[in-house]
Amino acid sequence: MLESVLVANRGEIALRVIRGARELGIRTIAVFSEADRGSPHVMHADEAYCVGPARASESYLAVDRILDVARRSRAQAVHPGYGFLAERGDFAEAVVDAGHVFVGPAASTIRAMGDKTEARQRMAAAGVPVVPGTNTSLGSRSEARRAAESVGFPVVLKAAAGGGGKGMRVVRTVDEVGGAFDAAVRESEAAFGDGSVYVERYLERPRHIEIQLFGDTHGNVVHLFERECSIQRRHQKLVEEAPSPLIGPEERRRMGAAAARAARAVDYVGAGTVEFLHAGGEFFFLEMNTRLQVEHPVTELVTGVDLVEWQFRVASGEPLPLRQEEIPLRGHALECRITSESPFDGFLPVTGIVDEFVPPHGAGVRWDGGIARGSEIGLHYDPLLGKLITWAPDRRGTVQRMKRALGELRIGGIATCAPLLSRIMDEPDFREGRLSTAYLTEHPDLLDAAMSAAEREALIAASALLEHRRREERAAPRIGGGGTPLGDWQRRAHG
Amino acid sequence: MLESVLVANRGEIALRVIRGARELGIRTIAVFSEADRGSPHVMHADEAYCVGPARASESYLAVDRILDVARRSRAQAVHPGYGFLAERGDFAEAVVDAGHVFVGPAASTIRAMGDKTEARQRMAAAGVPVVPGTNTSLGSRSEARRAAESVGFPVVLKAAAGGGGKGMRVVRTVDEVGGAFDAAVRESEAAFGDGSVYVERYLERPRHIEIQLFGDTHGNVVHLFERECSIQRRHQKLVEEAPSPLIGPEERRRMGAAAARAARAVDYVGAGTVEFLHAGGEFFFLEMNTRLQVEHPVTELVTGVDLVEWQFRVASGEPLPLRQEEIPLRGHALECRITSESPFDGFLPVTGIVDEFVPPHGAGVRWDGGIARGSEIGLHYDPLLGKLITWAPDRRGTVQRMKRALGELRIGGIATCAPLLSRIMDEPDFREGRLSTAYLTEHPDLLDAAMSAAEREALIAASALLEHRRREERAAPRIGGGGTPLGDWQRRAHG
Amino acid sequence: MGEASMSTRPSRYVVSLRGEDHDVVVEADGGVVIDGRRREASLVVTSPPIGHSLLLDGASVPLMARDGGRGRWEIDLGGCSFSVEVLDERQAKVRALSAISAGRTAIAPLKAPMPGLVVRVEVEEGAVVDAGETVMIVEAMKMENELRAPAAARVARIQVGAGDAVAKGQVLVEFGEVEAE
Amino acid sequence: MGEASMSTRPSRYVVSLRGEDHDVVVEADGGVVIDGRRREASLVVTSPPIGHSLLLDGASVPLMARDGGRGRWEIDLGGCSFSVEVLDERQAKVRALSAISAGRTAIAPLKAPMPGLVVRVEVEEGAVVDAGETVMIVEAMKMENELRAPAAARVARIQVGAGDAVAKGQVLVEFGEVEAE
Repeated sequence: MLESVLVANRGEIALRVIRGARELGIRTIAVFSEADRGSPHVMHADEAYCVGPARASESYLAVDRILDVARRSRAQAVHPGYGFLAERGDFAEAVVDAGHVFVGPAASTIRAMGDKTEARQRMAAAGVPVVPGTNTSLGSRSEARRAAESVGFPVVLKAAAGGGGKGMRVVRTVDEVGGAFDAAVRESEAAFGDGSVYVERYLERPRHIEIQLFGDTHGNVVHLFERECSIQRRHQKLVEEAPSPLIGPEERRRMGAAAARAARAVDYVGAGTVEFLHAGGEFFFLEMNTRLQVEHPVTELVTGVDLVEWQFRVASGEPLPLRQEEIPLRGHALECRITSESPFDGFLPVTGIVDEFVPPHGAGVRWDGGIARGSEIGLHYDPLLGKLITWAPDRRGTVQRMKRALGELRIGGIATCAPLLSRIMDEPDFREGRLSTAYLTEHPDLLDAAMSAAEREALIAASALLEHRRREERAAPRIGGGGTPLGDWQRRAHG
Repeated sequence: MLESVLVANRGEIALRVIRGARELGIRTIAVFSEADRGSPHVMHADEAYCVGPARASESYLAVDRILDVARRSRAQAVHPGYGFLAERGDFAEAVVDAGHVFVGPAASTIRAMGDKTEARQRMAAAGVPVVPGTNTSLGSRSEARRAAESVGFPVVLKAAAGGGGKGMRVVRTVDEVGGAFDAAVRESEAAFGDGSVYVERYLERPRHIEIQLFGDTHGNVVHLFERECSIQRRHQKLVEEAPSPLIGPEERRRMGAAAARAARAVDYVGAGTVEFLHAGGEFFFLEMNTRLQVEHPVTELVTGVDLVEWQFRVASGEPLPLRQEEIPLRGHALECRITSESPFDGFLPVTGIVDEFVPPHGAGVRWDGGIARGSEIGLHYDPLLGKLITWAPDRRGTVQRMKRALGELRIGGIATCAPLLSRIMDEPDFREGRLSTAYLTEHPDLLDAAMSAAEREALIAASALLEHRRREERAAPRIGGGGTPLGDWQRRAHG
Repeated sequence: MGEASMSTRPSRYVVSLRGEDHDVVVEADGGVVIDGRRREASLVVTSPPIGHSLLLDGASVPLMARDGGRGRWEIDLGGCSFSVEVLDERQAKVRALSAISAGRTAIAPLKAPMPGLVVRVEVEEGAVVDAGETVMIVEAMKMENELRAPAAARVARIQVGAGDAVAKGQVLVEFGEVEAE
Repeated sequence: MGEASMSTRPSRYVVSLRGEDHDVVVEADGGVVIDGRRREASLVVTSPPIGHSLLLDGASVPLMARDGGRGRWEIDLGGCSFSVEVLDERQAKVRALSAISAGRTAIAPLKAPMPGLVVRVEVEEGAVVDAGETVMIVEAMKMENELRAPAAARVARIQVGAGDAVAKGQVLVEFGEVEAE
């Protein structure tokens, strides 16, 4: 087993990796930007070193600074998490060239899959069905128009270097292509430093289903079943689950086999995910992500496999702990992403200080988070505050449990998407598993800010009592033995 | 399914039951003493009503007041949790007489098993092996002396109404019997209002192994395998796990069958546990607990069964959801009890205000707690603050995970037994599964307060920096744009 | 965790929530009368400074409360944040009088909901926009966000241009009434 | 979450922990010199008011700190609570002088570690007890707790008897030196 690892990331995924490493007895080394000095991932690691200012390009994306910390801290391995440098072939190469183990696939694999157009070519060659579209990037508005017309509307423009919905635009008529092309190139350049864009047939109301894969250095490849990620906003996943509520054993087997074929075609080592779009009874290769996914916990809960542990085992040269037929699939798991976005205000990102934080607990509930009371949420990084994951023997129980857990979650000072998620858990289509990527568009009522009569009454009563108490205290400060509960508490705690 | 339930308890078990009920759509009604007005169980329930002052006899044990709330709030059912009224036959009877459903076995079953001497008689009659000893309670010092001599030293004196180590005394010579008898009677009277005491052969270094049982109103009885609870202090469980590291499939089957036989002998309905002492390859009936156990979560994690859900299903008249052969046993689970006791100071109970609370999270970690930041820990109730439970595919991984999780747990203002538990996770005998109820006595080094060189250095550096900062701030208050991080935060959060 | 200490005399307040006023009497014995309807109420601090527990006729409501000064309270309930204003009878009368003299209310200007970079302005000064029409694109967190008109309005003044960095709360566009035709 | 602001001049302190004194210099640039050994140090508040993060030559130490006044700090680390005293050079000299004049320290009296009920007193005034010998049984939380002698001592005065209710911190037994024989 590895002796030490530098985790080149922040937030919930840095914590996830640190926790996994610590359980294997691996010394953990965190890096942080100046904005993250007090962040939970710094506090959870054995060691932590600053790699630069808040701006990611000068810290979490600064390869030289990160490698310098790896050298000084004698880190045997480097784990990239997801995002930031996780899918940059050059980084993986530099890590290995500097004498460290890279916890992930070979640089060449990352490069091949990172270029979405090359990935489409390789998958088609391996016999995996791909969505109709261009397999090369587009040079101009007019080229984009021609390609879109030959694929047939509606189409979607996508960043070749992309992922996570950035640099993506759906286009329904030829007139919109030019503007959408410009926007996609601009967003793609800003997000990935690469403006290459390609076009694909846009599938109406598809389901987003992905297969978790694992390969080792001994030539073994297994899949760990599917995840259903159809509930999205702005092409970003919001709710994920395993297994998919609409896939039967036979289709599960076929998609798993296709994904494993894709992995073998690129000699895959480590954790990876093949994303499929599923529409009209067919599934099409969308992309392969050569790292851990945000939503990996739902797979962990239904299989009992710790994917981060497996990553470290494979990186240590061990064979995969289980064969395909030994991997169980038990019960149902659901994940909700808790982001600092205001769902009733067009998902506008929100900033501020977390002035209270009470995560949910209890049977079948897992919280993978990256915040604490006192955390400052800025605009430098992703809005993902944490992930709430539930498990139960069946989907109905899992949804009920998620609803209960969302009700317990308290994050003060920052608006989050949790109230929307809570409504989704009650919505009949979701409860029955009638999912598609168009779900939120088709349920606009979920996005209306509303207040129940009971909430209104509670707010009125609470504010009147608060103001009344404040005035009483101002009128007679610290008289008698009482004091306010607050004052009393502070005196006892700090006096 | 039931429509509503009053939870006649407090702390972590009230929360556990409320969470389970809520996931089934059952309206939850909490009761609280004046000392618990701000407690988490009050905040998690749909409704909450005060039942009296802090003293349990005037609130959580006040049957009339609790039944009055049940009537006023139109509670269909009453769940007793564990402790307090959970094993009082009179309470179960009063609940049913008042027209509510009692979530637990019949009053007659509770009474039969609550009298430990009667339980011994019934078990012996059902062919379940019992520890040699008296099957009736002792009337005097001299009777105790005679009984002890006939059983053979060492013996243990036990409260007939008892449980949880209260009113229990180990005696090794005839001279000690008198004093121990007086102490056991006194403690037993204080704890249970009943000074009946009996004597049993004291098994040296036994293991404490118990079987989880479930019965329904349709005559079905299943067992959900064993829990190993050998790590104890003062005869109170500290660490529990499932499965037992030293029981093989054959012995598991035999103990399960004996426990199920015991349950059928008393027409058992609901959740129950048969406790066995295991020594020298034999096992002996110790007692039957006619309610949910503190340590029920380890069983939930290895079987995937939600025991509170099953309690509500059985109370609603449904049959058990699974047959014996359908109940899986997967992986390994461990529970550590986090109590407000100072382990390096003879487990002295500690009081105060919880001024910081950060529970652990992540893969395979569950926290069942009853505290929040701001909670006041007094001496009126049990010192159990919460339970930390971990799961992994094997025991080694579960122990490593527990060690990691204990390291994350931060409870400020109250000394807890967590540092001792952390040491136990590292101790070779524990890691190898060499457990017995004498474990702590045999590892006195675990109870020595020690400080590592790194801790010493951190304390010195931190305190010097804190004092330095305090002096700097006093010298130049609020000058410049900076302010302390604390002051800055408070301004932003409240300004 | 003691009960908030209440005086022995009842007090009357006007509570404003989402544009509606409510008459509230806080009684000395733990009762709160809202628009004439009495409730048993108990409010305590649980996790200082902002964590509170409210019991209203037995119904348990966990909430977080921050004092915004001058009778304004910011309360988080069920994952959402609400602004509530509490005035006593005298203050409420003063406010009612000044509202009458001020006449009809103006349309609120468009402010930046977060720091970001103006990508594009979609309207020109003098244009008439519908409620919900996109006015400006602002990039933040590497995503483009569409900012929309709060109501049907005339674009009176545009204060920023493409490429400008904007601070949270900065006024971007001022609106005027749409004249009847 | 800014760094604790440090002045530009180094300061020297004497830090007492579990009866041992340490010489500490806090440097202006983030260094801390402990008994002559220099460490890079950074301490910030993470969760106000008591949650802190310390980095010491890169090693990450989460801790909770409470100001006990007059240079005393109560710090929770690794689940245990520690009392530390920080004096400047002048204060440390004054303390050293007064300690010499006071002569050898007395044996601390036995205090009630929690509120409870005295069940039984196991010793009599004038008796000599060994360190760790049971002196008294106090019931709390329905359990009997044995309170033990902090050191070998002579029982000078017993202040409570069986059946007495005692408050936390209340002195139960005072000790004197054991005379050499």
